[in-house]
Amino acid sequence: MRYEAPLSVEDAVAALAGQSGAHVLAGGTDLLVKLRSEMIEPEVIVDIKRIDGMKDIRAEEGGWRIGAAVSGAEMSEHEALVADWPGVVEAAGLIGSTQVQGRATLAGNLCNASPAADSVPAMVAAGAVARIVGPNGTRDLAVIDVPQGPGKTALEPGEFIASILLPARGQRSGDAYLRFIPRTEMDIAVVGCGISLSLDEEDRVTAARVSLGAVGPKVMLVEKAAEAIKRRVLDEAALDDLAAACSKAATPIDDKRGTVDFRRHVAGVLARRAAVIAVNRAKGDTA
Amino acid sequence: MVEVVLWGSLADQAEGARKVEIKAATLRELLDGLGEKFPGLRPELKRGVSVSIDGRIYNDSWFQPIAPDSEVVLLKRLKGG
Amino acid sequence: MALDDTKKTRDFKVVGTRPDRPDGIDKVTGRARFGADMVLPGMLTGRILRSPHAHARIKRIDTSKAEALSGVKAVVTRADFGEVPADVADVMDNCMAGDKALYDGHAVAAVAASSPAVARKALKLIEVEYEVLPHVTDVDEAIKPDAPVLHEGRQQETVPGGMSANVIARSEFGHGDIEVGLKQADRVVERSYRTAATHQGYIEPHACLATMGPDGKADLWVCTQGHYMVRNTCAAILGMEQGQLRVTASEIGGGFGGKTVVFLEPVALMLARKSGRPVKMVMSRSEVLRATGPTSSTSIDVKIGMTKEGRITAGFAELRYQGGAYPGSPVDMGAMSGFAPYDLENVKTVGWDVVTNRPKAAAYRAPGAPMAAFAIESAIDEAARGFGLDPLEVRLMNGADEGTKASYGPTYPAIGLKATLEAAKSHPHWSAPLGENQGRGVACGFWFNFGGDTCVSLNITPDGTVTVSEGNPDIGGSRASMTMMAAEELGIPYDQVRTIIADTGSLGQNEVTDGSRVTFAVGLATIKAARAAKTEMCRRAAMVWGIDEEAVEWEDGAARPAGPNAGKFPPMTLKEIAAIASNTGGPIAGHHEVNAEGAGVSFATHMVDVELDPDTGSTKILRYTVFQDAGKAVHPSYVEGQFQGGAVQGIGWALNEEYIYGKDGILQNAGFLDYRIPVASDLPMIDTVILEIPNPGHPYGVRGVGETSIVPPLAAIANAVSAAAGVRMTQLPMSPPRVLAALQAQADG
Amino acid sequence: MSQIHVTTKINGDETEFLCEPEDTLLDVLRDRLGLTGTKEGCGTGDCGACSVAVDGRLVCSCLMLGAEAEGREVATIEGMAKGDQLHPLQRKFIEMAALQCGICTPGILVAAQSLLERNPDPSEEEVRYWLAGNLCRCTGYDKIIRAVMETAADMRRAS
Repeated sequence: MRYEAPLSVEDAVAALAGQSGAHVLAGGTDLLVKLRSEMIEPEVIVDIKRIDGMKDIRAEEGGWRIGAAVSGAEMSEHEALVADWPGVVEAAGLIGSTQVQGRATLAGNLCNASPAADSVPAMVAAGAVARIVGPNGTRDLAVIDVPQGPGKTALEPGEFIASILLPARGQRSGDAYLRFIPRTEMDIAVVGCGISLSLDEEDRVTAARVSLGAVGPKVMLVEKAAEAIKRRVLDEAALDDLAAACSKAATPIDDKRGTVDFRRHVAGVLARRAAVIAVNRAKGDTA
Repeated sequence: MVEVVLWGSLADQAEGARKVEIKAATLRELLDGLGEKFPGLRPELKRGVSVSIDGRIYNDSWFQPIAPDSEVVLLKRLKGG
Repeated sequence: MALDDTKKTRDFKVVGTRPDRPDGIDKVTGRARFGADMVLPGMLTGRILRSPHAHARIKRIDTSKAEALSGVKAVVTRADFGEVPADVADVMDNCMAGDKALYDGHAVAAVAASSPAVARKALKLIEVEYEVLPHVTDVDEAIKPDAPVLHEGRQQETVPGGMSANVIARSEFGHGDIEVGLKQADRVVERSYRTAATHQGYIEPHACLATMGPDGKADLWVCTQGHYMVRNTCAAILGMEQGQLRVTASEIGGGFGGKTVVFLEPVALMLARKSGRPVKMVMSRSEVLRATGPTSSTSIDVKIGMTKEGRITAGFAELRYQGGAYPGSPVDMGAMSGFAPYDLENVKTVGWDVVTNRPKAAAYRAPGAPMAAFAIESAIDEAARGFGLDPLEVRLMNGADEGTKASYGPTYPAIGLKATLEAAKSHPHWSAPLGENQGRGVACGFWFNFGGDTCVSLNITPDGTVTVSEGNPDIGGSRASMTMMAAEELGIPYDQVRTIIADTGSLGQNEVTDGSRVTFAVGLATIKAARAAKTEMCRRAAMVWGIDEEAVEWEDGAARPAGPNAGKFPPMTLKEIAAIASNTGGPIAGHHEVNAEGAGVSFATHMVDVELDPDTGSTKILRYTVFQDAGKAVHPSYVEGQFQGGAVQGIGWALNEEYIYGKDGILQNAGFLDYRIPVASDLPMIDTVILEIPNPGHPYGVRGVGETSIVPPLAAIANAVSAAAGVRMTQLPMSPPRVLAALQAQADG
Repeated sequence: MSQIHVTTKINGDETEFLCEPEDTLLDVLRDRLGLTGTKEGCGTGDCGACSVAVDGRLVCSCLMLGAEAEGREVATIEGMAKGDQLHPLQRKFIEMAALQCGICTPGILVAAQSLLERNPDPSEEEVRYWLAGNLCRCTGYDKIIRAVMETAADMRRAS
């Protein structure tokens, strides 16, 4: 195995190119576990942290561009980002321990392509877009389209994610992410739910995106859940419909972390709770 | 003679008696006497037992004295963590 | 053992205070050396190849490619060990599989190589041909007559005919007549309970470093609860004389019973023997979970008869414990201890020891007792609540006391159960208000506590300070306790005594650090060793003063004439006597070697408040209080620490911890990610109340405290969750899916 | 395999080492530099026993390659005391019996120090969540949490 720490995107792409066993290292909190357990035996590991811009959080057209090597802890410490996308930042902040927060990244969480990845439902709800660089140049791909199944991504050989864009959104908008875990910390989500929504002056939902994690082979955007609450004030009846839509959309499995029935039910519970938080945040925007 | 209380399933190996009398002044004499009088007990004695004498538990002290009026209870060999 | 010199009411000067522990600085600065921290020149890395199957015949092992790899210095399989004595045959087989691999993770071969990378590569080059066999991991399945069989010919004479060969033993305890008792009852609660296997979860993986010369002399550095046990077991397996193997105990990073047996050590020694080089072996976390000694999973049926006033008229329990791949689950301990807190006329327990395709269960803190207590204390609680009775009052009404005939046979001397119940009843926790979705539970627990072989050597240095050598690894602060007891007895300051854990070459045989025995048994030996030294120092003073040694007594750190008739001499301090030791006969020491019998049993009552999230089935521990009898708390901070640690391990066992095997018999959660031990944010502070009912078997009244604290929590939490949920929880862990399902079933039905 | 030459600063000292590309920072600290105060409990970032600070940021050294330490500053438990002066957290852990076996203690101290550097007045809940990635199996955390809170109070009074 070789370790390379290129200083430019071009060098990184070159290092990755032509290597079937090449792996990108950003925060490393998944990669090193796989390396250790011999799940992977890379030819080369390409550390992208020394590339210019990878550690940056930059405002871009009213949204935020987050470099691929920005850690969860760095996001949590960025007040303007937290103010705009509290749900995404909180979701990233749920990944692992304080120690893991010092390293783990949005891009890494996404590329690990686990259906239970905490930050991915939040990014999907946010309508985030991944900027991918590779031998054929740069392309943008919606975050929802990056995972293709457990452990599989839409990235071509030699490509890597350079940054993630959290787009601009209007006034009276809010987002939230909640997950269920057996303990209070340190677990993988049994169910996760992200919601991003906007309200009009009468508190009716004008736009909504609802996503679920850990209830299917990949994170899912639940259009029917969003439809269930659009143009409505989120009263009990609307929340019931939201919860029902999420429970219905969930296609989970029984495994060591939870049962099918439990995950279906809790998907609805979390959607309700996340929606209430998101609405409060949306109202807080204009308060 | 010392009266020895056996645990329930041990009685099955001692002709059904829950209480047996053994001539013994020490723990060693007691264990030897039990094996002689009730050969069915030998496998369990070989695996090791603990003995409660007047509420205190003994494992291997052969020469621990036993008074004729002592309360003697055979126990499964105790294991700790 | 003469203990008539016990001073019943004693003013302690050191015992009962809270000095800094002697190993504190080493442990907060990173200097302390644990199992994996040792290195030797020329050291090799040892690694183990493990079975990927739950049950398989090993048809062939070809190690030739691994042996040919550059950097590989030795490869070991079972064939290298040959025949071993019968009493270590199962241990041997567990350390390195013979004809069959009996569980996922069972060791089948090992290598020693020049680097971890080479060792990893070498393991991949070992070819093992398996014939996969049907397997069974569930205790109730393993009992069935058509279950896959692990071993033939191991069933004891105690098992009735016609049962599966996986049923190894049956035992029965109790007195009175259950049927008569049940007839006297106004209500009978009859329930079945199940508990999952859990792991001790010590943070330090097993590790050792072995060397062996061509002359057969060997040294072993190892993290263990008992280096004398390691010596004796390894010597037997390797066909060595015990005296030729010197074992040194490293600092130990937790054990809780899981380090009372060997796993790596005989293999490391064999690799060292074959390679002629030092070999270090360190387990990964996944190896620890797959292939060390978790506790039993259990299936328990209970019947409790109770009058409407709350008197228990009959108590019956049938307990089935699977102990993994070899005989010896702790079911007997469960069957003997479950009803021990109560004074019952009619009580009977039946225990079944069952083998399954899982790693061999090792001891885990009060082995066997927490599961039995979970089932029995749950049933008592259900019966009491069924009559609308106060569960604490019911326990007080039925509680064992001095003179009670225990369910396991003997009559109790002075015991502390009722003191813990009274303390619980008068504690503000018991009367604090509860909110919505909250519930409170109580439960009692019992543990035997042990003594066993113990040696202590206490030496007086020329400058009059004191060193204590003992042979029991210090797992929770025992060096502090020994130092305190030596200082107390000698009448000198705590900081003038230093206690070390001596290697196996320095003392005689010492029983393992287990059974809550160390503060009791090693403490007793330390006190006796100090007394021996005092006697000698009095003799030296008598020589100097020219009086009879009987006329000299020891008080406040100095020899003094025993009375006015003895003569008028100023006291001679320990330092003064030490300074002239060479002139009065030579170095001064005291030592004591004993099979310490007479440990006092211990009781606890735990009280816990929980809050349920009715939408997710999640349980939050709101408040927790431990009431336990310590006999005499030598260092109260570490007594509290034992109470708190045991309670929190119990919380994990009750709520989230479990071994999860797939249908393929493979362990699915071999890591701290999915084997979920409690984290700091899961918990409240754990309040403690120390009761002190002296143990008449110890000079200072000490009882062991380490194990009892894990016995009540499973039941206390189950009782609290059941109260909050309004539905009885009978299966552990009470994980959120299970609690939610129970809530929904109740709502539906 | 070719070894990588790394120049770094460990506990304030310029340090050079050679490591294999797959060596973790934990491997390097323990096996190449003899800094065995940092412990391995799991190797997967789930226990926190290997906690160190890298450029002031708390991380699990088992989840970082040794090669990544190039040009960084690493702080381990061995650098916590200044000469014979223990850090107040170290002192308090001993005083308050906040350790039993001691295997998790270095990681917890490094993590707690990192917390107090950022938040001199943490609530009990903040301490518990900050330390949620540091498993302790002996103490039930009670005395650890109390020791961190008391140290914070002492340090606030002293400053």
